[in-house]
Amino acid sequence: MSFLAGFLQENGAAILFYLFAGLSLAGAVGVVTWKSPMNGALSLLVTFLAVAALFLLRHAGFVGIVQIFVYGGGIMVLFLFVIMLVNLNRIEASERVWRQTPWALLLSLLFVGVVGVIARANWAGVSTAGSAERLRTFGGEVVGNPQALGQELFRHYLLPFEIASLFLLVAMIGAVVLGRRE
Amino acid sequence: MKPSDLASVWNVGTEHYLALSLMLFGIGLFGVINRRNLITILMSIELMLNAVNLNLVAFSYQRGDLLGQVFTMFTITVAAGEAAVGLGILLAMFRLRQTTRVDAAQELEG
Amino acid sequence: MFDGVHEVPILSLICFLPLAGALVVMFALRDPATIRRFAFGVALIDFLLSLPLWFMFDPQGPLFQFKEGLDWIPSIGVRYEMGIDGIALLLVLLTTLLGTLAFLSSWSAIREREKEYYTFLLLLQTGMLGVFCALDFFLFYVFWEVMLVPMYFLIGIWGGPRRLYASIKFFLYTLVGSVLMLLGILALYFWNGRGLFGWTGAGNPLSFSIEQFHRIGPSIPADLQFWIFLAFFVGFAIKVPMFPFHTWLPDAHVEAPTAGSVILAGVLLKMGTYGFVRFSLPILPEATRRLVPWMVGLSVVAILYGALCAMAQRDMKKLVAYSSVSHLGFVTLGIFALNGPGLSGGVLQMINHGLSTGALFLLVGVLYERRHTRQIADFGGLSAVMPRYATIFLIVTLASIGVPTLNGFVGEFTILIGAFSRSWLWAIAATLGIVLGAAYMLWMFQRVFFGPVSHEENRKLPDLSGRELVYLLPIVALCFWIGLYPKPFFRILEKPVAFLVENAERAATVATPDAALGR
Amino acid sequence: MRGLLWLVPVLPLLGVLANGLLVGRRASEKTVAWIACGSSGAAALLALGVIADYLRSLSPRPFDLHLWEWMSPGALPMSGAMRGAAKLSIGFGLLLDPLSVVMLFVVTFVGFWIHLYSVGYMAGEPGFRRYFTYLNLFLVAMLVLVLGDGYASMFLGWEGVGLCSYLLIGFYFDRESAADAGRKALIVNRIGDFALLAGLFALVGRFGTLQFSELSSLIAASGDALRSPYGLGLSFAGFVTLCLFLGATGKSAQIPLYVWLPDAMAGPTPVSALIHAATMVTAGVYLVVRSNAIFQLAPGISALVAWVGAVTALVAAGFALVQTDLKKVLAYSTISQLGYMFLAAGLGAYAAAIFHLATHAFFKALLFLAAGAVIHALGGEQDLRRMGGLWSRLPRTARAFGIGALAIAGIVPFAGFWSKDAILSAAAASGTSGHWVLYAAGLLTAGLTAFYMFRAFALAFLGSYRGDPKSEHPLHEAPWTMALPLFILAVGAVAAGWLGIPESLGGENRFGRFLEPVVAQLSGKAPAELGELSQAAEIGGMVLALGVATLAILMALRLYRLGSERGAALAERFPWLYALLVHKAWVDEIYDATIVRGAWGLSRLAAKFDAQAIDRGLVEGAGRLAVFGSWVSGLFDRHVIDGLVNLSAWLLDRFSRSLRRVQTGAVSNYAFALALSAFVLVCLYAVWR
Amino acid sequence: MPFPSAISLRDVALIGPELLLGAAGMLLLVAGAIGKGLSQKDAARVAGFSLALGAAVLFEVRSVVGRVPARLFGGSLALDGYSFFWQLLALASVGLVVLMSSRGLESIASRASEYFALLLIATSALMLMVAALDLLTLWIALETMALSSYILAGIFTRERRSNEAAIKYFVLGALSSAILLYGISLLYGATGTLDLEALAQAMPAALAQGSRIAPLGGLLVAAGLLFKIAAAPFHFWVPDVYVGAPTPITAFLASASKLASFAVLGRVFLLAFGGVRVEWQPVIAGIAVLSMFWGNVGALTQSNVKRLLAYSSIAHAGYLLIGVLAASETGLWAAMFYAAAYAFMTIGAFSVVALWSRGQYAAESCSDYAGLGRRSPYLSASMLIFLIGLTGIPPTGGFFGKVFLFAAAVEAGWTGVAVVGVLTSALSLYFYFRIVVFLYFTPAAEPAMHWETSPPPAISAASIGVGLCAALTLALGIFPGPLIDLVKQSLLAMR
Repeated sequence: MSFLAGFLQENGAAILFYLFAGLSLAGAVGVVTWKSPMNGALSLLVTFLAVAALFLLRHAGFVGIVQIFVYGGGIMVLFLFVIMLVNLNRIEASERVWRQTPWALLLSLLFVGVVGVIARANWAGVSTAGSAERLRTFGGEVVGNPQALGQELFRHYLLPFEIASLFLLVAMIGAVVLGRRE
Repeated sequence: MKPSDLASVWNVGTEHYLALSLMLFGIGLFGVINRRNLITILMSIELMLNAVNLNLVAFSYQRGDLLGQVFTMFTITVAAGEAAVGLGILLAMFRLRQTTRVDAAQELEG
Repeated sequence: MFDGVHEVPILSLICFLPLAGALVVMFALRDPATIRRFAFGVALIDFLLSLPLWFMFDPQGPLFQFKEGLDWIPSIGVRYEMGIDGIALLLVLLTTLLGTLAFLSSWSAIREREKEYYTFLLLLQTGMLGVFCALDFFLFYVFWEVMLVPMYFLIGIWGGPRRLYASIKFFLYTLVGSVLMLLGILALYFWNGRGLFGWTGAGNPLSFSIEQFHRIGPSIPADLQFWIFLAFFVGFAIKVPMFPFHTWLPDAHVEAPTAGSVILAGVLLKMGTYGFVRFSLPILPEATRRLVPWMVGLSVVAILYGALCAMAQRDMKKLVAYSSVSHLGFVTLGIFALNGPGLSGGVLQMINHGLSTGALFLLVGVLYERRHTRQIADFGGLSAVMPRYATIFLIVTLASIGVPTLNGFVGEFTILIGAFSRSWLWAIAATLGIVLGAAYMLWMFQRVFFGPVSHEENRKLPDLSGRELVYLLPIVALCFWIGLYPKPFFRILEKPVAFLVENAERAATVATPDAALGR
Repeated sequence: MRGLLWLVPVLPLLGVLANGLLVGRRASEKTVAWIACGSSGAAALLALGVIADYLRSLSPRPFDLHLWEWMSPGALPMSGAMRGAAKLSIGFGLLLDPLSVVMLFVVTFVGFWIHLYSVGYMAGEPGFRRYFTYLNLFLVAMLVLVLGDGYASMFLGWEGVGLCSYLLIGFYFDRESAADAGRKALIVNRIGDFALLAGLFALVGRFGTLQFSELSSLIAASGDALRSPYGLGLSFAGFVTLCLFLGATGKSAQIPLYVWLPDAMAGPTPVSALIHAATMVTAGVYLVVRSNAIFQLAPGISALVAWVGAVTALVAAGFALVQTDLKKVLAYSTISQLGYMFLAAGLGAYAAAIFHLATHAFFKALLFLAAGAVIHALGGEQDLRRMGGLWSRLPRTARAFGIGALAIAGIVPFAGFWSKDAILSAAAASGTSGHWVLYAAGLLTAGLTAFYMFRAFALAFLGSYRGDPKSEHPLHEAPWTMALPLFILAVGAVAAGWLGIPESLGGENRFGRFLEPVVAQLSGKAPAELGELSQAAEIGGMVLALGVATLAILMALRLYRLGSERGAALAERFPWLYALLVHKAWVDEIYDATIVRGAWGLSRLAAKFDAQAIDRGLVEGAGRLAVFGSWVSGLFDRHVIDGLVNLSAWLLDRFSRSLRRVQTGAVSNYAFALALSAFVLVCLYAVWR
Repeated sequence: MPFPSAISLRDVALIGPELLLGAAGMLLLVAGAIGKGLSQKDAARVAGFSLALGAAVLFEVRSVVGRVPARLFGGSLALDGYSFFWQLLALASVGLVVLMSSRGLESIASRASEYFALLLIATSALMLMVAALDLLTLWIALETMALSSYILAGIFTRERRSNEAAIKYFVLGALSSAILLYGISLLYGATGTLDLEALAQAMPAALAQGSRIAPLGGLLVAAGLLFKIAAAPFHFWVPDVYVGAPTPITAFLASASKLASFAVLGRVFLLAFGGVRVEWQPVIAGIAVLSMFWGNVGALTQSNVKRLLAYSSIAHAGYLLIGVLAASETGLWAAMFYAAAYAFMTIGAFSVVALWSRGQYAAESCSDYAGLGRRSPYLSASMLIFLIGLTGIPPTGGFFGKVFLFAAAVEAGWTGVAVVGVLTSALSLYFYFRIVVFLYFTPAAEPAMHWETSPPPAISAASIGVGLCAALTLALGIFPGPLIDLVKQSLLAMR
């Protein structure tokens, strides 16, 4: 009992990681395997949320929240909306296996394998003792992650931020121009 | 299992996140190059972006600087924008072809 | 001594007058007749402009004369440098002369799209003159390539049935050659400067000046020289054309309109040999010395091979084309004999070939204009029908097979003297080419002019018209002049040739070519 | 006066220009004739003047009239004798020395009379003007040849005469046979020239000059240095002389290059007389004699010359025995006589060679002109079997021919006797090994000559007319323009020999001594020269030769007086010999076969190219080979060289198409390719690191 | 709240051109939204005007900044000669694109304002991109440009081909940018920085420590950028998209977008990875050779002109890469020169295509050009000039560009690559001049009705553009001096 408590005490983070990692992978697999896009969208949602949780585990609170809002909120809704719009039953469920599938599978596996092998050579031994403090301090005093992030963003990355606004503008125009039915 | 392995299993480090993100990336990649339904392809791309986000966040934690997280914000933004435009294109395609299967659009070749 | 004259950039004038004419034709003129007259006028004026060069050129003077210089692209040391030595002088005169005659010959032959035709012809003129006048290697290369385009169009638009094939073949062959040559030029350029990858350079200020290259040439390390020579060789050998690269020539010649063939044979081919004389020999003496056996061998092969091919032809133009291969084999043979007689004979033979072969193409053109066929079999007994034509044809034939008193002999004789003192074996092999030459030329002559008039439609053929005589007689006259009193030409060539020879001597001799030739 | 030497060739040249360019198409034959004969006559007179002037001057030294510098192609690195580079300068000029004096006289004199003769002979021919233009041109070239002061100038003339003979043989160009004969002549000559050129190059390469005067001194100076081995396993002298001699055989129709001369008879008869009997064909002899200095350094080659000459003389005489075409008889006789001259030259009896050259010029020209008169009279008939009995009908012509025949047969006191005797005695006295064989050959030839000549005479003039009677009526004696030259030349044929009456008969061999300065022996062992035999032996030789000749004449007359029946009977007696002779020992065929065996099956392919190649004889054989070779090389061009290019083009095309196939248009494929590329990039790097 | 100190107003002022273009874009949007919108002509006018103004401001900025390179926004942006050159080039080529957009957009006249707005915004993004000094800025700008070009490619929503182009471009673009992004993340992980100059220090260090992630990230970044500049084997989108997209947009992709991406590539490789060039030079060499070969050989058998030009664009990516490969000053300025020349030639060629295709008649097959040499001599002449230039024959800018590039290769010892380059460019003659053959050598087969129905307009904005391009191509071929000096100076400033 106490052992279990102790175990959870020690390895809670790990357990949570594996849990959400599993969830995210499951969702991802679902995305690429479900016949119907609707199910795909839902399993994508699972992945999004699991990833958000993983962010929290890495002390990226604010980003996690944003992930939930933007992905879980915005993008997902967008997908569902479009799926509705194009009138689900009209989307013939595309068969998942075809000429290219084995090759695609092979390639993806190889990619993961090779990159993994190359990377592993370095990552093994990389210090895992990250410091959470620096992620929520700014200018010496601890201000919490969101403010620190904000400061960083507006001090050093103002320009990208502005460009991002331009980007969103473009996206809007694009949606309008392409989506508008004349 | 040797204790060291046990340790490496239980104390979760950057490498675990990277491995995870790599897998996500791979799955997304597979989705993109295997599925032919534009919607699914879009979703798979989102997967890949998420994988990147995981990378960035993990690194930012390890390095203890916020750049990674900042970058993640942008990635999310871009993901949203791309999704919007992608879906717009999809709508246009659907209007023209009454389908969202990319292999329906195969007139240009050679 | 001619300072007063040197104020006038006469070379630029000569070189760009046709360009100006081309622009006028392109934009200002409409009526074909006027275009024809105007274009011819331009060419004639150009020729007259170039005549003074002959008189003002001072054989005892500096190597390059009438020099002009302007900065063109200072940042990379490219300059607009013009100037001619004796060799270039002769070629410039040949170009302007043949150009003028070519215009005359097109007078009635070209009756469609004259505007474009004369534009391109004039552009071509500019390009060729530029090649011979340029004293900056880069400038040279620019002209060298510019000239391809109009030629391509001349063949492609006004050519014969297979013109598309011939034109693109011509263009591709020469382009491949010249781009490889370009790499050689660049290597030279960098070696003159900071140096390039493997080699540390001479450290001079960046420049493409040919004279500068002449100065540094002998000090280039042998292996680099070898590579550069190879690059140049491809470019020039395709242009000449030397033996394995010659297959574009017959096609181009057969398909090209008369004027095209005249200029092609008369001038374009000379650019290759000119390139050898101007660049390969003086700039890469060491590589030249080492490769002499190969060059001489290829030349002799070209001589015999071209002659044999010529004998097989049924089409007059094709026959003449192959004879060009043979004749240019003599030229290269003389050049790579690397001694006085060989070189000066070789250069002189360039002129001779330009004149006699040009004339032959003009003559064939005359016949083609009347009968629209060039098949030897379609003629026979013409000397009864067109005696004047026959006479001139005979004279030109004799000139090209090297009968004394005519120009061909002087060239071949001196070339062979030079070659003989290199290696009597090769020289004798080459001399065999003369015999073959007599065989195929006279054979053609006999089949066309002797015997009974074989085809009825030939009975009515009109003899040469006044205009045709006007553009044929000057060539005949020149043939006799060079044949009987070539001394002025030799005098003009003396200095450049001496320069080349001693340059070749200066190069550290590793293996004497004679030994290499199994003498 | 001798300063005007340059004018001698220029005068006929003016004639050429006048006839060729100035006077129009419709100039009357009279004008043309006047211009042509006028110019050549003036040249002849001027030549006489010059010669007289030259002879009058005491101790006539060679007179070199340098006209202009012809070729000055820079400096040439010298090999052998003179080290360093010599500034090469090949001049053009005229030379007057005993040798060229003789030639000059012969050429202008004979040339003029033949011009005159042609006026009558060619009257009414369509190409009258063209004919005389060419004839004058020939005169110019021949004069340059004999007067040239160096090998270069000489070569100019050399090629010129070849060209003119080409044009004149092919004068009736609308007859294929004539055109072919012309080309055959020119190309055989070209083969000779090709050797000659090689010789000249060797000389230039060694001495840096081609002027006779300088060369002879240089040669004398270098002496034995020239015996050092050079090429082809020969000494330098040997190499050069061999080349020169080959050139000579081409021009002078000696074995192996004689085959063109009989065909050359296709030209008008006066042409045969002038070019192919009197002047051009002797150029070879002139060349050898002119180069005697270096020939004397190459005894081997000299012997070769002698032997070739002897054999040619004998064989050709043999062929002449059985010819039925009058001109062919004369043609072979010419070849044979030229052989005589080479025999002499080879033995070192240069003076004798030239002597015979001169006399031969007279009587052979005479014979040809007479024959021409006959043919003219018979309206173009040349076949001896259809003649006969013309003695009464054409008395003047017949007598002229007779004189000529006696002269060539070597009967005292006609010209032929003296020159032939000079040669024979030279042979007898020569130190060359086997000179007795040469002597015997000469003697036999003399006999044969007398025989075939009188065979022809008998068949043509004795007996009864065998031609078709219809053509009998228009039989007419030649006009004076033709008769006068006959007469003049007849006089020459009688008297020309008297210049060279040997000392043994109390004459003082003027001719020989006149030529001394040119043919003087170099220091060192001299080959036997005239006048070394004892007087008795010499006279004995004369008598012997005379006897043989007379005997032959009598036999010929006896056999053929009444026609050719007895001759035929004789032929039946020795069928093999007859066949051998009639078919000219199948030499043409042998040449053909040898050339063609090189590629017998191929020649049929080659024949496809041109019917011209289906033809007999050396040139056509070579032509056939060449045509075949050219055909092959054409194939090579199309299939190998272009082939490579086309192959690469084809490959590129394939390539391009496959690249297009990769571009499927399916976005999934593209995505796959993209990912794959990235992956490969990564892998390559991973491997490469 | 106090304005963040790291940013000064000066910085904002110094990105005036970009701001101005962005503002103009929004203005267009607004103007297009209110009332019945802008006419195509007016929109075009606004766009052209703002571009001109942008250019003016750019020069002004240049003169203010002077020679010393300025770092803006805490070093995320650099105003140096390099960026100045590319920004200028971008403005010029987009200007030409606007000129040529005066034709062929009839079917979307109602969206003209959006069209031009996107073009402008893309331009400003593109100008920021070439100036960016850290990967974040660089990437976001790149994405902005990419996104707008996806939209523009598919703006003919009624046309299947246009839509297909959009799909392909989008899917592949997104995939490639994901790969790029992954690479960036790896770089970040390995070096802890995204600032190019910092990377220049960090990369050699990382490699020295035997890091494998850093080069891995670098390679993935390279893959992403190579995709954008259409280098083989990342080029598969190119032919289809070029053919499908509206011709002006094709021109935009082939010139501005491609070249800006190349500029970025150059900066990243020579600045950030400059210290480890031996690592990537072989890779780039291989890519360059492959592109030259694939592009030219692939074009050999093409008969559709746009597709042919697309393949030629692939080949030219290869030629440009030689400049990066040489990793020398010569190489870089040669590449810049060639980029300029190439922009004018290719835009000109596409404009001619646009001008010749009218209404339903898309003059895209070579055979449609039969006999045009007589009927519209001036356009044909210009086309001839462009083709000569693309082949690399004097007197055109293309010639000089190629010469300098090969020179750089020879100098740097990549002679093999140079040989492939010259041979393939000689080969390219074959297909470029197939067009010439149709223009001049073959008579018009049928009395091409489209000419009778709608005679070519005497003079139009597009034709003016063509004239400009032709003039520039020739000018660069005859007096390349000034431009060379410009690029050389800009390099001096970069160092």
